[in-house]
Amino acid sequence: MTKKVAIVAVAQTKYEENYYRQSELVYQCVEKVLDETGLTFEEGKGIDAAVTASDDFWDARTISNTAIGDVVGAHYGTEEKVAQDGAQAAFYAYMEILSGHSDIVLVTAHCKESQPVSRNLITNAGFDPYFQRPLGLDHLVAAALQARRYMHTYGITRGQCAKAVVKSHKNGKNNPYVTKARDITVEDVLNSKMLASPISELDIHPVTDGACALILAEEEKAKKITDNLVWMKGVSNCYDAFYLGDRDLANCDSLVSAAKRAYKMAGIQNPLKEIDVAEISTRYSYREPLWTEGLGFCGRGEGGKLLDEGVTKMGGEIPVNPSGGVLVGCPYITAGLARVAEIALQLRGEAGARQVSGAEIGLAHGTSGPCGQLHCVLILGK
Amino acid sequence: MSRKEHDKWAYSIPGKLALNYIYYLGDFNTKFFTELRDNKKILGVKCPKCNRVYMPPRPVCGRCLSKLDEWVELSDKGTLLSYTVVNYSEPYQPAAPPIIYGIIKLDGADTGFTHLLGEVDAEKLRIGMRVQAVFKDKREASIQDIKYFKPI
Amino acid sequence: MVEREERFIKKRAPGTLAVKIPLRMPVNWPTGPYMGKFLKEIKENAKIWGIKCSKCGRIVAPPRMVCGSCHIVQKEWIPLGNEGTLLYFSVVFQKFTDPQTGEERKVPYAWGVIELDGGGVINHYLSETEITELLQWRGKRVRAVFKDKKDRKGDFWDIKYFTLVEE
Amino acid sequence: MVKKNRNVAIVGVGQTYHKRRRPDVTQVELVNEAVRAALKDAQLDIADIDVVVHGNMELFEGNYQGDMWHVDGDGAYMKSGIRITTGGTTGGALVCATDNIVASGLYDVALCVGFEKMEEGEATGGITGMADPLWFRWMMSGALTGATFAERLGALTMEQLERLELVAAKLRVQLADNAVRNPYAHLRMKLTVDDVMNSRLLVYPLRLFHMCPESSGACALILASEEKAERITDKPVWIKDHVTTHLEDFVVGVITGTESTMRHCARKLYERNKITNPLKQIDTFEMYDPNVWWHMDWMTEFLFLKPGENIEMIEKGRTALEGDFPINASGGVVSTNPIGATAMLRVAEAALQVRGDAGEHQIPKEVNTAMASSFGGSTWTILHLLTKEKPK
Repeated sequence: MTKKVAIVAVAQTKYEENYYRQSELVYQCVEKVLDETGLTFEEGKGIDAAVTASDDFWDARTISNTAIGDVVGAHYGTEEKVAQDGAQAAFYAYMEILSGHSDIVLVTAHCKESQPVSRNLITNAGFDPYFQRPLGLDHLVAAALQARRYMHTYGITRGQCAKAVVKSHKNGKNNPYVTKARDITVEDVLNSKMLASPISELDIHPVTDGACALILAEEEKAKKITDNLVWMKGVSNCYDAFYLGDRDLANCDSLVSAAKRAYKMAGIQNPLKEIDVAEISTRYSYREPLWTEGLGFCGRGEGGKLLDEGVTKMGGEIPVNPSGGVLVGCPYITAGLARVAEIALQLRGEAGARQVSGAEIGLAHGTSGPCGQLHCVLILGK
Repeated sequence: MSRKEHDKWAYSIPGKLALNYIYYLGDFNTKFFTELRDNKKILGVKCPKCNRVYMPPRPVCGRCLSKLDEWVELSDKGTLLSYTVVNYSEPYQPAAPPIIYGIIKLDGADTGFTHLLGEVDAEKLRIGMRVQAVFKDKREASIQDIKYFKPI
Repeated sequence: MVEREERFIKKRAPGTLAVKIPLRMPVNWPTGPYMGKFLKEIKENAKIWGIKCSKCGRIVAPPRMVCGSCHIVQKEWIPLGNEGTLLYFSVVFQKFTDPQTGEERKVPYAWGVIELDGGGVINHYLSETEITELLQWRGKRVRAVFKDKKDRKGDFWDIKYFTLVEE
Repeated sequence: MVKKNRNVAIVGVGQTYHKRRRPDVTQVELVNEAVRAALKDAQLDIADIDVVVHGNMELFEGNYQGDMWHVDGDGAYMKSGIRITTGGTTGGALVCATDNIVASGLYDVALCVGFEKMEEGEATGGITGMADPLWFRWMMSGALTGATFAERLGALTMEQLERLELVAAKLRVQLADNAVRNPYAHLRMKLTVDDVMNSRLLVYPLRLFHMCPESSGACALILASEEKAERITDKPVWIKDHVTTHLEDFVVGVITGTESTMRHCARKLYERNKITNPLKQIDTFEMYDPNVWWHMDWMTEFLFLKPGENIEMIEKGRTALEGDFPINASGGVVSTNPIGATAMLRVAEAALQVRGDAGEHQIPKEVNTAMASSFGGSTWTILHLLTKEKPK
């Protein structure tokens, strides 16, 4: 592959609950990345195309991207919508540039979790209508079943998972986009209201609204925009089986597979050593140890130990979620793209108080589906 | 518009998204659900290529895309692979909380399937415990024709 | 629609089985500052405002944050007045489930595209549903009829409909 | 000017028989039928596929992220994949995305599948859901709208209007004749001008037979890189170019008077591919025509016709199957409309015409270049240009 693609600008909104409309949220980000790069939507002179991530259920709107057309340059412009996690949109935008069809692509993702009265109402519709949906399953139930299976298989404790929550809140305090970070302890997590055992209230990401945008550009054009480039080094994704009992939920084979392919593309042999910082989508606390296993930061079943030993904390060998991550609030859909944006900030050295010093290679991860049925892994480098 | 404008003017209007859906079972699923309704039989399906017996049964093997039609009668007994006690309430749930869900691997199947657990003390639940299906008296060709699984 | 499907199932009975799952998702629609101001002005002052793009001059009601073609943030609020000219209309006869309520929407109903005196174009219901009558309305003056102030809630229905201005 | 990283060809085409109801299968099986047909057409096994691209409209069947469930039908298990949904254009956007994915060099053989099981949801309610919930959603009645024609019709005399209604009916009869020859089409019945003229009024001036049906069906395509394509088939259909033109959310009455996305999109495609006379340089056109009024209207927009030329072309039968510029030899969207698959069916049917494999509805004249359009969202347009000759 000859062509190289870089991230030239990123922007995020605050992650909070508010009364902004979807397009207004997205525009807050679009305005920032356009200002920063000096690009416009004028045909042939700036942004060639937009890839947006949103979902008809979350927006309660058929063809949810019609609502944001005016702010992403859809006025006689090209726009495509990825109806999955935002990391998938970054992945697709990257391929769109490699294809030669576009040189500069705007990527956005948005979601307002505060719009539906309950998030579970939406995720319940994610199950097949014959065998699972009538039983009242939703993402939270599925996550609890996975958490139990995982913790049982490898002897991971709730206390270990709670450490991921505490770490997220601690890191989140350094992130100006986070509004829900608190001083909490492992005991606070363990004593919070049990919703679906073994998952209690603080094990779950809080309700927030938010959007994220970034601009991807091919090498030559990217270099004209900024000197501080973040390159796409390796990308892949992978689907897993759908039914919860089709696989052993204690493992995440599709993540293993997606990560392997992305590492191969980026020329990474030892992720723990070679990757300096990771932002991963952990909607529930048990997912931090589980996903870090899948990503090969440690062996199977060793994710808890990784947290115990502080390998993934700030200053550790591979800080995971210096931004606080999804556990301190980052909505569905936006979550994956925000992970990419955070890694870009880290590699640009613009992450402020949450900066991992000297970060040169970073990993961003996004996931869709009740128990990680689809994982997307992106390796970025300076 | 600034944050001030947001705080001054913006609010929310209660509404809903309401649409009706109807999902046909299809000939394949119809076989499973009518056997369940009429004979209290739980059928799995075997993939001749992957040599796996699937529960829930499915007309196509997701791994090799083979058409599946080799029905296998499964036991109404199985092993619990995972479980959770749900303490929150949503309109789509089949019962008031606490609701216990489990993933159950029926004897004769290679995959687990999700269902409810009943007649069990939440404290006594453990992975690996043996459970058995309890059928409803009045069955309507629905997954809820199995009332729940109870410990043996 | 579901009733129609039920008849279909009966006809195909006993072979055709189906699972019916109605979606009833309560939501809190955010207005944002633009729609919020637009609706509050109707609620409190019975006044329709639009927003004008400072570059292309296009006036939009209900307002948007950004002009889609010029891509600049909109700032200039324009009073549009409560009367205007009916440009086109549409009469709906087909029954269907209203996704806003889950109930069947009452038909026939008519809505129009109205160019308000202040320059903007707005869509709303019309008080008349007879096509022959409405064909006479086209190009004529129409005015907004508001709900009584005490009944206004800050939503679409604060304007009841537009009706012909009697000459 | 677009310089594609590498050439991409359609090497497999699959579709289901489209019907109002398919209670005999679930969504997964429906998707699988098309996937299976495409694999068979390409003589490939699912193991040969590197990446799966999935699309439909979530609120038509009420499944949140249905690609998770459909893994069992589309074969994405342990493969890469993505899900693209853009309303009516979904099928077209899927082909664009899949073309980009293969052209990128990251994946060699890709499968895309679009489907809709319209019988499981409510089309009109579902489409109404695309409007602003705080305003236009209270008025919108799905795709059943008369306002868009009203402007054009407003300027007409009663006499002209009567002629137009007659031409609309004639066009519908012509498309029905095509659909009868397409075994996969949904509405396969001979119609007469009287049938159309006397059908039920939906939204003035739109009548029942002017409008597309609600279908259940799926379509799948397999795309491959140049190297692989030439090994897989001796009849690759090359995707020479595609253009997507969107427009912001419509406010009826505001955007009228500006250039249509159809014209804008076509202009861009023609400029990029040196097409100066579309009627001569393109052999057939598969148009996404949700109703015959738009079909007539958009002919002018897409093909840069002179005023009245569209009517004349239809009256003279030039767009019929045997005509010199056949449009919708498949019967078009007014005959078949499983929304998430509809736009992909346009590309699929155009590809079959280029291959010469359309069977009974194969155009008698030679087809070297075909164009396919997608329509959706707030008047969005996608155009695909397919060729028999490998692009340089």
